[in-house]
Amino acid sequence: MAVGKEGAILAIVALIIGLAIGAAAFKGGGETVTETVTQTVTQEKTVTQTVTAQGGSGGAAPAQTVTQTITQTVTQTVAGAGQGGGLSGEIPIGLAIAVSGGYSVDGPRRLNGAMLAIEEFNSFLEQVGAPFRFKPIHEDTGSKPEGAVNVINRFAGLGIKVVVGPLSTSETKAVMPIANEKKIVIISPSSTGKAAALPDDYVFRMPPPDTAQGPALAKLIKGMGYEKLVIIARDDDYGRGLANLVKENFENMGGQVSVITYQPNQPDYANEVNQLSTEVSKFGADEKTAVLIIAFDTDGTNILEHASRDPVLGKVRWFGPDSMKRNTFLPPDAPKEIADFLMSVNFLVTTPSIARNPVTEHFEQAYQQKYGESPTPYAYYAYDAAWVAMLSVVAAGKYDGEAVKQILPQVAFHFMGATGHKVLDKNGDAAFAAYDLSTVVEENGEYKFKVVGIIDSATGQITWYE
Amino acid sequence: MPVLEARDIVGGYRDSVVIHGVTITLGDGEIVALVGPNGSGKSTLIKTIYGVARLFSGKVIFLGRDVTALPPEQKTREGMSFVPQTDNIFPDLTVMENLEMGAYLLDDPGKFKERLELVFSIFPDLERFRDRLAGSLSGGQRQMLAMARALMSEPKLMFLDEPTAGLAPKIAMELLRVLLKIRDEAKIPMLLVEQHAKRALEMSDRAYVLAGGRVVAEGKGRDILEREDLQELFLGVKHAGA
Amino acid sequence: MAEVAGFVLNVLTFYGIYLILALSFNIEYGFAGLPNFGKVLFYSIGAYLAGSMSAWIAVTVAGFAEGEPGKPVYCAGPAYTAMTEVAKTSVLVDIGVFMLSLVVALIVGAVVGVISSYPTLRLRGDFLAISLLALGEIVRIAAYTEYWPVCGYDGLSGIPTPFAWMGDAGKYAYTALVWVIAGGVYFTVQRMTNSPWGRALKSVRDDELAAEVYGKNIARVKAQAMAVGSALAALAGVLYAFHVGGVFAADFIPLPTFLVIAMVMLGGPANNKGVVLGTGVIVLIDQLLNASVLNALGIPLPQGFLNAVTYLKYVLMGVIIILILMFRPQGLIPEKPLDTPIVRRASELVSTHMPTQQTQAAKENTSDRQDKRS
Amino acid sequence: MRGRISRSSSWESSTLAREVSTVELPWYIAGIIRAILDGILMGSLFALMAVGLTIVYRVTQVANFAHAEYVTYGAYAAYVFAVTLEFGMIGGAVAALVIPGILAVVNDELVFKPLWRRGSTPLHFLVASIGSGLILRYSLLAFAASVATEFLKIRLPVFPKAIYQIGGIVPVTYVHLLAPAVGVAATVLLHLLFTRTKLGKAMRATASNPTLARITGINIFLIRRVTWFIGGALAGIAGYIYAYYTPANPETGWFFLLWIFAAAIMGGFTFYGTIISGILLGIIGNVTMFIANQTVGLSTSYQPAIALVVLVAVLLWRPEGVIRLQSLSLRTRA
Repeated sequence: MAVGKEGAILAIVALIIGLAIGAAAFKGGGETVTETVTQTVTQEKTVTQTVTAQGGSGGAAPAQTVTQTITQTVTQTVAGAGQGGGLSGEIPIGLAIAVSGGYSVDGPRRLNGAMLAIEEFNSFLEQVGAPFRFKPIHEDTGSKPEGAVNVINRFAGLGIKVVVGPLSTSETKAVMPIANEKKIVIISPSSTGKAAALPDDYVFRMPPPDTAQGPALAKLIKGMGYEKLVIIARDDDYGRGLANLVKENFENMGGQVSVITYQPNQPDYANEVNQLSTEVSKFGADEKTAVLIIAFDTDGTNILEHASRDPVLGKVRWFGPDSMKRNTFLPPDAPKEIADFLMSVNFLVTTPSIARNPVTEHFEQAYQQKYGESPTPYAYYAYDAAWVAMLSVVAAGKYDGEAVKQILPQVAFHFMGATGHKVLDKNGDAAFAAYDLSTVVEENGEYKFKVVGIIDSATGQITWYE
Repeated sequence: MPVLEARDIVGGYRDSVVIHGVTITLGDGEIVALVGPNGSGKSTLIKTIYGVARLFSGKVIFLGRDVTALPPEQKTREGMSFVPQTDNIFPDLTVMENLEMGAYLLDDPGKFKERLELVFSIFPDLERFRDRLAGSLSGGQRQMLAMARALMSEPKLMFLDEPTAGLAPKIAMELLRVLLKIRDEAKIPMLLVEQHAKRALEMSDRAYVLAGGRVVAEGKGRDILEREDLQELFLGVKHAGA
Repeated sequence: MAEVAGFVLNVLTFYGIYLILALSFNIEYGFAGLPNFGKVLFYSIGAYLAGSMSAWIAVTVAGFAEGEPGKPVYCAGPAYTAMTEVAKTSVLVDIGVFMLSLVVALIVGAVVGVISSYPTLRLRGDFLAISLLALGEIVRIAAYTEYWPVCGYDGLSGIPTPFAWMGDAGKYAYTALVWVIAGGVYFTVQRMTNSPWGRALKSVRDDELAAEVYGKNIARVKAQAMAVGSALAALAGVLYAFHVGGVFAADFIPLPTFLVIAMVMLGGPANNKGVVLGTGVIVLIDQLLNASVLNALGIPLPQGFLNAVTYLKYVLMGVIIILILMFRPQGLIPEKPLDTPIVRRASELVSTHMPTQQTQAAKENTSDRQDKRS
Repeated sequence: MRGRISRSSSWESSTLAREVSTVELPWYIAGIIRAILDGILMGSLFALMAVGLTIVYRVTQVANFAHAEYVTYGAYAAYVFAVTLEFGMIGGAVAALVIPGILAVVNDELVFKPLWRRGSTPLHFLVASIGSGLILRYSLLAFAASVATEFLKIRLPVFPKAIYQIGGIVPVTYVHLLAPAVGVAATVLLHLLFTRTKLGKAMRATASNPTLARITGINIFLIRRVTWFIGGALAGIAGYIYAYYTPANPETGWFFLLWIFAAAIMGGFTFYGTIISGILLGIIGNVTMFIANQTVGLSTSYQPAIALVVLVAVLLWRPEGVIRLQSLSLRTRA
């Protein structure tokens, strides 16, 4: 309710002005400017509608900041590029994004998001006749920390200074020292874990950290009347970190928690599900017990699959964090039975709430047009991460890790992306506090996640949309 | 026409030559013995002829056909049969199955029955043990089974590599008597490598004496037995220089 | 803007590390005929030791104490900041930790090598290879599951190089150091294998029975070979940990062992020069065939190929292994036959005295079924 | 649009649309039953996979590290035929038998037979099989990564729902029945082959004494081909069943490799020994894991280590195997 219709329109206007100035400053000539402006204006209607429909679901920063910021960003950007900086030729942007392993389904979609951003930026650069282009250099990390470290080491050897990725917290934490040591700016589009939250380093993260999500989940589950909670989580920095946060908060509120951690990258989780079922039985499979699953693609599908045929696990309600809102658990990627199971246990996931804005609309359209499907939640963040990366390089005026690191928080502060406004906290993480609550619904035989509510992580206040 | 003619055989293993140009022949219905001290190359010679060991040069003619280049399984197809010194049965198969494998190349079931009857008549013990695992047989029984197996394929020539090695003298003698029986009843000529020279020479029609991979003497078994210059060899007191 | 220099530096460092590893495998497999397919176990021991020790010492010196409950304190994210601080400010601690890791890894590697030589007495050939490979996997699974020593799945990251205090020049210094050590190892191994001890290894490999007859204590020779090989592998593991800046249990799946096998097979078992060549080829393939490297070096390749290139790399390794076995099992640079008076005499003795019934039979079996060396 | 949501419209409510019935079995009994059931399933698959390894090893002396890849290729062959080409699940089963079978034969013809001809040692076979395994596994991964990304993870269509619930708690799916059924069928068929047919006896003869088999005139090249085909086909059908149970990926087989070896080694590379060892390993692995987890809190990720410990222990203390059933051929090597 914070941002009304007025605010939204204001934001759009600000964006248009910003883009226009930016385009002009890139010496693109009159044609380009007109084109950009027209495009954005067309989007205006749609956007306004959406925002209204959602009733301004909250979480967005005050509109006024937005107005200022975008203008500023572009001005800065322009200043950097205008000086000519040291930028010319091909500027590599490393993409340490996993497309196999735990992210084998969602990873490629996030990669697409980042690629789309680079493509857009390059066509923009071309229009304005800039003497440089960004060159995406991708390598698969295999969703594993050791893979990410190898990739970053190779990137370092190749002189890459700005990297979008890696995705998971384990990977991000693992590359953090190397990034600091070798002065490589890391912008993770999806790491949220507590373990990678450190002040004054080269690692930036687009989504809000789990230090907000953990309490939010605990408050959500407790607030809905559950007394006992069984958590099954990946035994990595993300899963265990979030599980511990939830456990701590849930127990502080007087609840009872049992945590099962499992090694990621196992072929089968029959044993773990057996353990889960056992823990639930011990608590009593009733309306006072809930399950929280913290998993990725491959492991998550496998666990849900085993769980879907387990009568005990079907008797309790299931919750999940941001990592569980993935199309990979829904048809056609997964069997219908898994989606049915998720529906039958009223599966509820939290995802950082996105303040919808014109960029969101633009991204969704462009993504749909290019890849023939709608983007998954973290593809938005990948898109934003790539934009912030490139804007920062341009703003710094030189391809230098230290300079980019210095200016990045500024650029981010003045940036409005597909996921909304990026204000980074002292750890270089997006500061944010509201989480959308989504559940699985079936519409005309098509399964999808639908946002049904929102929770404020600070107050624990839940708002249902229906 | 001799049944087997092996000319100027040079053979051995991998890169080492053990047999340095040996010629032997074998006539119809003959038992020919190869004798000589340890390491003289007796076993290697028949293995080379059969194609189990490496043939460097020479020629093998069997019933008028040049079979030099044929691999062992082809030689078996041609009508030769080989009883190795060790590992000469299929220990994990029953006695009956061993015999079936011996007759692997016989397609006619009638013929199989015929051979089986012949074999059981020569080795009556085997019929009693037909369902036992070959691996559980005693040493002598194993040798009998090995010979029986070789007989099953209707061979026109049999190679026997030290069939009596490691057997008690009594059993060894009995086995050798069976050989004579095979020759007489089944009319199969045999090339026999025998450690115990005296026994071999006594029972064979002809013999070759090998030392250091060469033939040092040949002739009728009894004649050789009486040659004094060869006594030393058979007693194994001293190795012939090689 | 791609820097070829950085890439070359990376290749050189890995070359040095893998060379030590390959030489150690050569001692065991090439010279002593012990197929230590658990190579990665000893390699990982070095890495675990170096990682956990240096992290623990640095964290202790820095006075950092706020870890995650149930995990070693150095596993916590902020720990590495403390470590880096110490490394950058205290030269003594930085280099001291590295030296200490080297020494401890050598000792522990040798001890574990001796213990692991037990299977070599009971088994040979393919079964020995499988059992050692399985041992390596057991240790890997344990290290992967437990937080000690290297923080489980997440791994231990942020080990400062011994030249962290030198700033940017540190990476050059480290590569140089790796090569000084690799060079030292090469010459030592060369001398050892050309000594009577080397001949003892070969005699055990070629004919255990004969070696025993001639007074060699088979168990001891094997244990020595495993001890030297394992100590060197642990040394390589230490260098690896400091180069990568982290230790991850998941890195020690059997794949690195397979690479080492390919290196030795390709170069020539029991020939150290061959191993140098083989290692170079395999490391170059391994480092060059990566999507990012090919892309950054500006080699025009279709996106599909770039996506698949990491995997095609291993396909290529497989092809190399098979082709070399088929067409040149002695390797690119074959083993040189020993030709010293002692050896000649020994082989004469063996050939004149040994052709008894037994060896003859053994020899025939050899040619029929399997080589003694297996 | 609203219809579906209204069914469970109250997101804030803590009760589920599902009926809540009382739990009838104590948790530990349920846990053990579940562990045994899954153990039988996986054990049957291990047995199917390991039997192929055993007979190939017995006949050709190849300790085949590429054997696990036939499992993967079985799953993928079935997927291509049953799902992509729409030949149905029977078509998929046939493909899962034939394609890995042919693959194994080709593998032998191209790699192991030439090596055998030039007198390579079993260790060289092993190294070559590692090479073959790398080629098979990573070419599939390369294909999946570049050409057909849907190949990164595949599953066969009929989802294994619970068809029966033991005590209302422990789910039994059709795969839990299918796997042992196929295992038993394969065992019976192989038993008949080995004891009733000349070909099967010749295979046993070759396994028992290859040199003599050759001298006897057995066509060992035919025997080799048949052996490899059977080995590949059995692994393939195991992969096929596995892909019903849970999604397969290009590395599925590799995960099972050491389990397969453990089963074969525990069975002393004997036919029945391997089958029984495979099933036992599956059950023991799961049950031990459950008990150790519940009593001393041992992490479930140690499960693969159970197989490895068994493998190493058997090799060191009883290299000839623990469960050896000598009466039916395929005895351990001398």
